[in-house]
Amino acid sequence: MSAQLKLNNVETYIGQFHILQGISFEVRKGEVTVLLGRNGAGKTTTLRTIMGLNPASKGQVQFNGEDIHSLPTYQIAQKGIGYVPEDQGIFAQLTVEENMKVAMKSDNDQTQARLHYILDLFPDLKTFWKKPGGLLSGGQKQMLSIARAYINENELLLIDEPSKGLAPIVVEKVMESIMEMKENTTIVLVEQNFMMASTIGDRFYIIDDGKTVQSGEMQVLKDDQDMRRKYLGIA
Amino acid sequence: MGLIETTDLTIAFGGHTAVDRVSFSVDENHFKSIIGPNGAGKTTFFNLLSGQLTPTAGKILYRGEDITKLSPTLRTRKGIGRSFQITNVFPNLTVLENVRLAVQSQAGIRYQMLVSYKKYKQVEAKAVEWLELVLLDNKKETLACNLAHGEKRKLEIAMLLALNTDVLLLDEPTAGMSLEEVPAILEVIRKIKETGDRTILLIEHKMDLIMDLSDSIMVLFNGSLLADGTPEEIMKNETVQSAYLGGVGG
Amino acid sequence: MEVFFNLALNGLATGMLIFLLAAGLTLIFGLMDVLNFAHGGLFAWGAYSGTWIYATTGSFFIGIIGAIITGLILGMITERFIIKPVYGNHVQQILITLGLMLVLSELLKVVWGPNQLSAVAPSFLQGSWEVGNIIIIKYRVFIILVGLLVFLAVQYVLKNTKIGLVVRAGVMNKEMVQALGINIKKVFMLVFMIGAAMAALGGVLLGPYSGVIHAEMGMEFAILAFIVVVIGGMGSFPGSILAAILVGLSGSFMAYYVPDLALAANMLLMVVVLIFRPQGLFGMKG
Amino acid sequence: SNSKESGNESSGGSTDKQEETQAPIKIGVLASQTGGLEAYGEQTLRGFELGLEYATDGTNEVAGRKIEFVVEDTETKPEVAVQKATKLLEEDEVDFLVGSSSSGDTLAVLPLAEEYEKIMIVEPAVADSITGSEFNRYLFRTARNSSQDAVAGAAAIAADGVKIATLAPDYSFGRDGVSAFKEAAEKLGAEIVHEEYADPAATDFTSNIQKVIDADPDYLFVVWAGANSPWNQISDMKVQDKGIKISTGAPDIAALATMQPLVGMEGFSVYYHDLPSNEINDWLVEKHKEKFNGDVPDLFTPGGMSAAIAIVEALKKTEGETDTDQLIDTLEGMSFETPKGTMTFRPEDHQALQTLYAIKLEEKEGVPYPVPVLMRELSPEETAPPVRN
Amino acid sequence: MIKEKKNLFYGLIAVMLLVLPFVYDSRSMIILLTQVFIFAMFAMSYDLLLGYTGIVSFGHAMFFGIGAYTIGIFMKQFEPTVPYFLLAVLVTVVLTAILSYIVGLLTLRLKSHFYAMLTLAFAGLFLVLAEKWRSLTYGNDGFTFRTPEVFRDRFDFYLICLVAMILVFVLLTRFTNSPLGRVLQAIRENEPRAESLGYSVIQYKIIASVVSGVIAGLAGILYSMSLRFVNTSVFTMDITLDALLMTIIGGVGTLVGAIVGAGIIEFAHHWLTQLAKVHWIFERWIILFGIVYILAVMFFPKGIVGTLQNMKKRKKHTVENKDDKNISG
Ligand SMILES: Nc1ncnc2c1ncn2[C@@H]1O[C@H](COP(=O)(O)OP(=O)(O)OP(=O)(O)O)[C@@H](O)[C@H]1O
Ligand SMILES: Nc1ncnc2c1ncn2[C@@H]1O[C@H](COP(=O)(O)OP(=O)(O)OP(=O)(O)O)[C@@H](O)[C@H]1O
Ligand SMILES: [Mg+2]
Ligand SMILES: [Mg+2]
Repeated sequence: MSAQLKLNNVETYIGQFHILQGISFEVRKGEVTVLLGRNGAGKTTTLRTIMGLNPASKGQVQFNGEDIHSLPTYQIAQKGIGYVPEDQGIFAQLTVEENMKVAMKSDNDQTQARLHYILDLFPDLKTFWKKPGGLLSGGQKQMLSIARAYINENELLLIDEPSKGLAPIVVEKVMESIMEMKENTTIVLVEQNFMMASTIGDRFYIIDDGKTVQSGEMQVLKDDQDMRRKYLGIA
Repeated sequence: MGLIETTDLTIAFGGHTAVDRVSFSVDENHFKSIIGPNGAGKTTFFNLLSGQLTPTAGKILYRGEDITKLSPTLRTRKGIGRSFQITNVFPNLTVLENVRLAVQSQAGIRYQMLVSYKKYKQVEAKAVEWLELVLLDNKKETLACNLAHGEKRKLEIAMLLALNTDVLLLDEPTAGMSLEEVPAILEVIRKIKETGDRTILLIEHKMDLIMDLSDSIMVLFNGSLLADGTPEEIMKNETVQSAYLGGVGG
Repeated sequence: MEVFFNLALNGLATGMLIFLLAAGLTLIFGLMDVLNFAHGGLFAWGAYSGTWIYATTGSFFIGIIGAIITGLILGMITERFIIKPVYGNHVQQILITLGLMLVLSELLKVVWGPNQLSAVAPSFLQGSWEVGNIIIIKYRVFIILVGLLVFLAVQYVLKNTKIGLVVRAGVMNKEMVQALGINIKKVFMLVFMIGAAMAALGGVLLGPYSGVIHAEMGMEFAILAFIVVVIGGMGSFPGSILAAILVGLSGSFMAYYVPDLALAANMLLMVVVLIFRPQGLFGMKG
Repeated sequence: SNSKESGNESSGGSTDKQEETQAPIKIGVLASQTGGLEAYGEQTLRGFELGLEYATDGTNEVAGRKIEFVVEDTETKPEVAVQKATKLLEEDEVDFLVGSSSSGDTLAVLPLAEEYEKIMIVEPAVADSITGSEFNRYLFRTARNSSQDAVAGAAAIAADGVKIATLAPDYSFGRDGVSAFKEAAEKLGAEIVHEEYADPAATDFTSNIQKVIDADPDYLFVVWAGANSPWNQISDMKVQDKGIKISTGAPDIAALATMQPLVGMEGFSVYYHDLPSNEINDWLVEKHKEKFNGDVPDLFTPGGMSAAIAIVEALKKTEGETDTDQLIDTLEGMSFETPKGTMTFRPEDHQALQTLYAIKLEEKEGVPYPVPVLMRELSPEETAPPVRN
Repeated sequence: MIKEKKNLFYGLIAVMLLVLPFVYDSRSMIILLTQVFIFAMFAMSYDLLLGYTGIVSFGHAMFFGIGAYTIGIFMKQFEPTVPYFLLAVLVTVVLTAILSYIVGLLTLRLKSHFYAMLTLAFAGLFLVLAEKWRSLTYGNDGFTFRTPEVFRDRFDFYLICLVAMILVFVLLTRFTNSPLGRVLQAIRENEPRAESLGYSVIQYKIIASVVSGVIAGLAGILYSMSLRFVNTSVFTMDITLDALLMTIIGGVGTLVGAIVGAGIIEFAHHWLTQLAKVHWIFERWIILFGIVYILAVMFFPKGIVGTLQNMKKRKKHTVENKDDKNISG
């Protein structure tokens, strides 16, 4: 399988701060790749760099073999990349419905089918369909954010800590949905919930101090207690 | 009599009753966790306790006194402090300044207007101490808005701890915090409780973490109180198992 | 009774005129959250260019089109060079758009001289009908119709397209909208251009209403437009048309029944509305 | 170094006559060169320059002394006016001040004239209070004041038994104008049946006009200034069709263009280049056209010219002496010829009594605006306002 | 150490300004500087609201105007003597304090834009009042008045204004750096959070509002005393906008910025009008003035002082970062 997304020695500055100092990884089509690392390691910044929100100043970001690191964000998104940001990015004054509408690229049967699927996955969204997004509970916002990324047919999804604030049973549902989607959609996942990460992840990369320091099949990490302790602080 | 008691506490937004006739009581120096599905009304319940919202019906007693109508400000001063689920800091102030403001309030320095704030050395020292405790002292001079998500969560906790209130309401303090730091932070919270006669209410979705921390767990469901008991009792509850934990939590 | 009708009709017309001025601002301030103090400048440019084109071509219609095109062009330039760097920062918006306002109204004098210019309605809109003692001024009926037309058109576009949503979403979280594959910069520019064109349309229509246009007209009316947008509940078109009509009617009736307070009519109206409905007439709470 | 010293002494105002007569006389002119009153400022300045040329026969000299003038822009802001006036008095050390376009600016500058004991020729500010409650002995006004306008307005229409309603903007200018008009009109036997004041910033004057119609007067006398004019609406409301005749002061040419609906109206004028017939005016019109590519002088051009003439005439009388007290003595009661005929500074309040014109607005071939046509001249005596200082 | 350097610098400038009239005898410069000082005070009072508390007001002119009219009316209707002057100051303080208290209370109810527009309305009502209460105010033409002997000399008045400005600056610097001042900044950043830290936000806003209103009133007094004239223009939007622009150009939330801004606007204005006489091209100098605003935002997005401070911080930061690296590496 070829690499669908490839980061090659990416460096990113935010203002004068040198945040990413050499990130390299490959994401294979149809796999779930998990980015791990401590708080402040640069995981979120990596996703934002891919999306062009914090453009890379050095290195390459390639999507389907094409350089995308100098494109504006909306063009990157149009290439079929969906994004669930860490802070959910809900449009607070828009209703749940309007939040979804802004995201929808088309309104055909396929989209409607996806919408059905999503509303079955997160019934809460249906209940509060006409409610301003800002008034949702923390977990409901997280659901809405995921839903917005699911509504379009994307080749690649970047998901930043989806399990954050979700009840265990919902986490389970999200995991299931990701597994279901894997066939058509490649996924890059940032996750602190190791249970979740290790269950659905195919490979992992560990980021530390703005650099990718370890990588491999998920099974490797599951087996290697030392590595877990060293980079993730867990046994 | 409990330290905080509510009777039939209710709040409705339009047609939606987010907290529905909840009566509960928590004793001094008790550690109670609150769980429940998303949208069950946990955060709203905290908002009622801390005064961000006023209930449509019901009463809140704190140390026997009716505080239902008090402002958040006064409740904090009386000793009910809280942290927020959605990080809620002063974005363009430094991390240190964020915590310093909390210490300053705790020290009762409110209306001094002609002395430099730097004269209050002990306030700043105390703030640094708190930052060290939550492992954030290396980011003292960073503006709060430039923190990574997990770091903001720590700042949020530091600000609450710095208030040094008798009651701590913690709303998912560890959401998004890195694996290695969650236990450390919870340990800090536990220590605080033990050394300082604190009463703690904690909202969490990470069952494994709260099982051994909590003296009791209460479950909210669709706004109402479903169960309240020891961790073991709660784990045995069927509804909790099927509607909240699913297959994972156990 | 006739007096009542006369006052009501003219108040309504004035209200519609004010709505035309405020419509562009509702779009720019209400949806895009840009405090555009140069709105009055765009408005004055519409008035001058439209009146001038009308005078040279002899066609009122071409004059109006000309004003709209002027508005679109100025809107594009303004958005591109002045507004774009300051999205999301009110304080900077105030400073930079006030600078632009000075430039725009002073440039008017360079092009058309410092004197006021007279502006007349085309002959088919001049004069008035008299029904009993009720006087119906043709041009005002025209204004009411145009006002309604603009209102309906904007409502239709906002209701039936995503553009309103996208703009509002873009203001709340620009990054996220882009991450959803929308070129928000283009959308903002488009909306700003339309807002500017609406200002220009208001300007060119104001001319024959009062008979005169002058370089200082911008600031005077911009404040009125701000009042309307705010008491309407920011960003709400039904709100601003209602607020505009209220301003028109209250001005008209107060000048007749309580002339001593006429000077304060707008301010009093604003105070009353904001005290009883702090979020504006159609504003959402919180 | 010797000569330099003596130069210094002479400017201190002492002995060396030879030196002193050669030092130029300086005049500071304050006018609005930017902002809303820019057009008025321009008129004054053109008039002033031509006035100097005329009065000195093109030599720009009087009694052997050169005349220099410095123009400053008040921007129609009192604080700027004060700054600029101080600069003129302090740095340019002017002997006279002239100005300014707005009454507010002028009022703000008056105390400086007193403080520095310099003559100020007020032109074209119109507020009564300048020569009334705020009067000081250093100011002389070549401009007409509100009361003169009012008296002229009254003279044009008021008579025994005539019922008049007034419409004016609701601020000092309008209020002053109407109260002066009322006094004058009632003296002539007319009755003021209604006073209407409108928000000057309003777009809609329907209510005000409606009230005037309700009062059913013979005449509607309008005191107006500023761009937001009510003429269109007066005509749309068919006021004239209801048998109410309109009267007002004819404004400058730009504003006349907006008065198309009022053709046929009888009122008064301060100046229109056709109205006076005298040599100075002929000279002014001709020179003005020559100098400003065909433009004719406008409302306040002769005022600017008169101010210059007044100064030069006074200096001729003092033989170039700029001693303030001597100048005051000279100016008080002085009569001088202007484009508007003979003006006289009344000794009591230093207001120049002057000719105004009863006119009728008529269409004229080849002129794109209604033209004020002379009905009769209102003599300086006839339009003399009450003394109020 | 850095702070000492800064204080030394400010002190030096203050001394220079104090001796200036004794060495450089140009009255129009003195008058210009007097204006700068007065507007600097006014702008600083505005900065306290905008920069430190995060309140946008479009009606700050009303406090300025109250001061300006109070002194005018006292000097005109009574006697231009020092006791009456003091009485006028007292009345101004009381009036502006009461009014700003009420306005401060309203911030409780109204959110940003709505609050700004309401203050605009209030100022507008005062403008109408000044227009209509003609027996006292003489309508929009305004009136001249005399001031007590001690204020008549322009050099003395210059010094009085300078000292007043320095006092206000020192006072407000203290004020904003006090624990209370820090809370104001917290309120600017996140009002509900400040509340839940145990600060009663509304009281702080009222305090800021009152301090700011009173200072604006005092600036108004000096303003109309410098002109010995007052008219309705003191209540207009233009006055508020002046304060706003000065604050923004100098740098919001810095206090010195307000002074720098006042200086820049007044001097730019002065020079540009002078320029108008040099060549007819510059007759439309207002265009240049407008361009100054635009360029200010482009090149000094945080205001002049703000941007300079940022640059300094950045330097410091990069140095620190390097140190960091060295230690870890
Ligand atoms: N706007 C910014 N300005 C300056 N520094 C920033 C900014 N945003 C992030 N940083 C810094 O960049 C580093 C990486 O941040 P990032 O958000 O990518 O971390 P993360 O790995 O996602 O952490 P977390 O697990 O807490 O979400 C952090 O040290 C953070 O302080
Ligand atoms: N201000 C409000 N207006 C309307 N509805 C609200 C408001 N605040 C909360 N709600 C609704 O009340 C319900 C309870 O919300 P709450 O935030 O208390 O949930 P929660 O238990 O904290 O959930 P989570 O675990 O997802 O954080 C939700 O459905 C939410 O949409
Ligand atoms: Mg992150
Ligand atoms: Mg919650």
